[in-house]
Amino acid sequence: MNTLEIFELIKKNLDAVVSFQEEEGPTPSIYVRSDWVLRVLTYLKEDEALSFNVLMNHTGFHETESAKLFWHLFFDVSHDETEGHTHEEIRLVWHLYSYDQEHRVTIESSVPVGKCEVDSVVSLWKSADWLEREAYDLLGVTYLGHPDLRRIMLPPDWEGFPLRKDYVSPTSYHNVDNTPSEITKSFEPKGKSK
Amino acid sequence: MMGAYFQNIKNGFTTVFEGMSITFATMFVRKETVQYPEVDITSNKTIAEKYKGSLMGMPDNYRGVLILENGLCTACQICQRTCPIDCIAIENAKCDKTKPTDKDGKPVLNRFTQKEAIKTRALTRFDINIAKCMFCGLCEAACPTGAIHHTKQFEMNRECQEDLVLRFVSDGEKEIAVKRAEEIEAEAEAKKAAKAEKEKEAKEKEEQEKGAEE
Amino acid sequence: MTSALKTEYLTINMGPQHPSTHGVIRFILKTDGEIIHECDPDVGYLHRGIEKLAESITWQGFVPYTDRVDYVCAMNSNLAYCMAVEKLMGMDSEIPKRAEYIRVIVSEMNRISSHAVAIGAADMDMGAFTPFIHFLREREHINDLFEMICGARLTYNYICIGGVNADVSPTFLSKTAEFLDHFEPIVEQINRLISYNQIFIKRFADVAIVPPKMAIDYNLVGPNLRGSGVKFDIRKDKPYSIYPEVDFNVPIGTGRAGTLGDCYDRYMVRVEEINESIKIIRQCLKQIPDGETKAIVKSSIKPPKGHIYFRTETPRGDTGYFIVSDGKTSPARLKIRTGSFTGMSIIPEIARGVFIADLVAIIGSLDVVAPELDR
Amino acid sequence: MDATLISLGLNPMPAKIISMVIICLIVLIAFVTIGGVLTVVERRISGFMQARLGPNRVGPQGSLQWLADGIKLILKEDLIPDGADRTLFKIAPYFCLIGVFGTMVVFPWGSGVMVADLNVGLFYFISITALVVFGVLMAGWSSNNKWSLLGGMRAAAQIVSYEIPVGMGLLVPILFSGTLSMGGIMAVQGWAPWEWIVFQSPFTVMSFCIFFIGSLAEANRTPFDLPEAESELVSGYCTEYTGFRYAVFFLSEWANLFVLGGLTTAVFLGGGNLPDFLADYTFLSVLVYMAKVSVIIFVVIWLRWTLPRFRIDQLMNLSWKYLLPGAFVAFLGQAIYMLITQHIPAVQTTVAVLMFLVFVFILIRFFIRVRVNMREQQIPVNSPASDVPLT
Repeated sequence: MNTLEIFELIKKNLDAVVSFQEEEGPTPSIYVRSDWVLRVLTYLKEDEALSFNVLMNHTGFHETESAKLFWHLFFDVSHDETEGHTHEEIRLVWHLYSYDQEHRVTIESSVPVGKCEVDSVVSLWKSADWLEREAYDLLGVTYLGHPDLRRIMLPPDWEGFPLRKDYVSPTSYHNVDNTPSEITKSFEPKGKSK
Repeated sequence: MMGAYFQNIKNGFTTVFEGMSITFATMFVRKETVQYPEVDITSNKTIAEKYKGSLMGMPDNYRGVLILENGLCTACQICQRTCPIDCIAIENAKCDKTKPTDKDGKPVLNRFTQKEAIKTRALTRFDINIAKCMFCGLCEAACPTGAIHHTKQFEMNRECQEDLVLRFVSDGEKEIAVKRAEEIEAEAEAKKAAKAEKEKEAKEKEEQEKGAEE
Repeated sequence: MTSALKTEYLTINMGPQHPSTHGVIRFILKTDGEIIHECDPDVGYLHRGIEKLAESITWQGFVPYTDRVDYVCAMNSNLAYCMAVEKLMGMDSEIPKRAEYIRVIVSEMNRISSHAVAIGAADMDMGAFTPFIHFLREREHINDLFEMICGARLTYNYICIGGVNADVSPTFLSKTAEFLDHFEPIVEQINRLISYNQIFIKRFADVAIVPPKMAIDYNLVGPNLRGSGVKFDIRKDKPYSIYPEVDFNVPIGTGRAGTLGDCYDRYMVRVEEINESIKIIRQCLKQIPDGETKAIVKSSIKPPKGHIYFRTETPRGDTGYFIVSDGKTSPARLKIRTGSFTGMSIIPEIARGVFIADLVAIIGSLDVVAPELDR
Repeated sequence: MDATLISLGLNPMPAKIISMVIICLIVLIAFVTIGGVLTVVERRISGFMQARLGPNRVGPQGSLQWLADGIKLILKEDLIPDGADRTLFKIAPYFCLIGVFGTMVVFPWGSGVMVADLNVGLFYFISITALVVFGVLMAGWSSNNKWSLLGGMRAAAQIVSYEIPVGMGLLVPILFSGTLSMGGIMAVQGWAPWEWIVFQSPFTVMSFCIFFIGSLAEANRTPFDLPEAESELVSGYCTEYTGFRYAVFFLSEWANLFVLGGLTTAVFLGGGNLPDFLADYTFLSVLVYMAKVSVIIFVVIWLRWTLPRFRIDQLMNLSWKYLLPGAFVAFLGQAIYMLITQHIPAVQTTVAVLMFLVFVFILIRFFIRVRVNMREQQIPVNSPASDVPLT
């Protein structure tokens, strides 16, 4: 089953706020409003014809200038009004696969930077546990209903979320100096900022 | 139940027997250890003949310490931009337009365009920080004239980090290059001034002519 | 009677500097004597922020970093990233045929050396040191061959976007063929030395059983998944590169010495995969065509906007590269979902009620590699 | 020796004491040297079995490596962890040392070459080696380290369990010889292999196997090295030890290996017995004895570098479900066998020769396998021949 058929199924059976996105990149994806994520994913897992029994990957990325065409899902605006506007958000991606039906689908959603909250899907797939912990650790997304939401890669007292675009790496951590040496500084290319 | 009990004992003895025969056999086959600093691994003939064949020593494309052949470099800075970890630093200044030549005096071709390479800028600084280099070979692949390339040298421990910065342009060369650049600048300046003078003169002449006409 | 006695669990810290945690992984164990009651893996000691680094490096400049993601099988990491980028750019059909064959040969060779290390390390955790050294001896020959084609022994940077960095010589091919003839009996010999050993079988059989359903739920991948009896191999089921053109089997766990999905099954799947890889390489050596080894790629590529999740079969299971491009010279986001990561996440579940010595066996049989886990 | 001293003009009592001290010193130094040399031997053999060289720098072929190691260990800082039980921590290594070195009282160095041939020699041997377990347990407990504690507990459980099969295994030679004295047991055996106790009947072979496996476990050798299991418990009971104390543990471990070999040789393999016409040459007897001990030590080291390790419950299974019933069967079987054949020496000799022939047959089988495995490893790889391209 390809993504479009799955999209039609969701739309027919669930009446969810979803949108289909095909324009960008080689893999089409289904766009779901963040408060519908758990319901849509539950449907995808439990429907017999779909039976997505694996969560291959889940992650997110920080979009500083997202000119999304789906604003009408969030706000009560028409499609044309959003043109030209940009929006800062954390985009979340779920990659699902089914060993029984041998098909895959990409589910996308996004949350605003100020209020990064989405439902946890640990109850559906155990593999979501660590993947969500990693997204929480590096991107600062809070998963509601996650049993054990702690930092996984970084130490518990780390400040900030490194994979956000506005993250500035600290100059010291527990009195360990992190400033580059004179030699390193002299090698930094001019006019190239990191 | 009882069968499994005796099967376990039997399997235990037979598999240990087989395993012991293998370890015992290994005692009498060739030892793989090469006692490195004493055995010259790059040229030892006995190793080659015994078991390495053409794999003996360093292969031709071995990625050791980087080296720059100043004569070939056109100061194009492609290697600096390619390097993922910024371990190459290049500064340059204007120079006379020349064509770099290799050892035999033949002009060097640009590897990508197959045209003769042209040098318009001279190096005033070419440093490689070997302490940071990860020997990925991207700079070597990107260099159009083959000036920067890896050597087979791999022993590179030094006393301090400063010694690991390889400088390929000496202060003397830098001074000459800077001086020459200033000269060129001055010449260009002079040319420009002369040209301006000429134009001015021409203008004045014109005006004078104009005035005379009036 | 026993309920009246108040007992307290012993909290033990295993790692980060522990001989058998394969790098730096830490476990906080709550044990009842030697029996583990609760196990909490603490990872991240090797977190180098490679995903963050990718956001400031050019697309081609990131290839050497994939070597460092998993240095036990750097060729496979190279391949996974390069194929993902090629797919994103839509140039996956332009790769020359010879380059595809070389890619498969080197990545299967690397699979052999990676499995050799995995098996050897599992043996060493069980207290048998000799098989590990024997496998390392064989791995050196593979490293020699790789050094011959790309000039490096561990971090190859050989596969690049658009093909491979250098052509292979006919000598390399003949030497590879000779190596396979040498290696095939050695694998069987080391099996006789350790894998069929009664003590070893007793240590691995019936330990940490992962039923197929649980394996899928935790998204175990690669040999760990196949050890649980799920016949899924991306090379076979979602084939890429030239894998459809070669003939090989997918070994799965069958409960050889105990229950389906125990440590011994996972271990033996790896051993059998070595033999399958030998088979694949032999076919490739026969079929390899002449021709170009690299498609024409600009020196500074800018893939179109969009994102991709691309999976390849590496020795530690399917490695997925999730890449987001915003049309600039470096990726906007790059996430690597590795086999060790999911393998590690199942440990708290299966390490309940086993001995401390069994936890070592579990880590060995899941083939967890710390750099790949933490990235 | 005291006779020589008396002739030099000393009184009998001081002369006896002085000669005792001298003998003790000689044996002590011999033990320390043997323990040290065995560490090098083990490392060299393990190197060869893994197709590498092992230590070969200090002295000819690395033979003085143990001296270098010893000096290094003595020069190291002596650390006692915070919160450790200092007294127990300090004396623990010496319990191990005493347990092993105490055996030298009855240790036979050849036919009739012993410090003291006690009439309860074997009994003394078993009881004095039991002191080792106290040392290990103390070290594990006093280190204030959980890994050490686990190692100590494992060691205690293991050594206590394996005392029983070892003791039961030794009953068979005692039954055969009718004495507990080491000299006595050696004296009933002859020089030829079929006169050794091990080949007397199927039951003696069985008891030999049980005794050998059991004493491997008592000496904490792989596959029974659970107390220090370096891949599980880091280093077990000696995790926290450094410097000289660690050296003492090491020394007693390797000296224990020698003791194991010596006891096995004396009790089962005919000791240093020589044919009658050579019986006067004590030196030859010592040589023969040492050669046999070396073979046993080689086998123990060889096993260590071949086998993986047991798990604690499997270890207990092996002891209580396999070795102990086996030892009972061997003991009863040997008793019945001796009762039936006691008046027919011809049958006894035939059975003994038969057992020896079976052993020779197994050896031949073994060397055939060794040859096959050697051939497999010698298939060329990366050879100059393969520089020629494939056609």
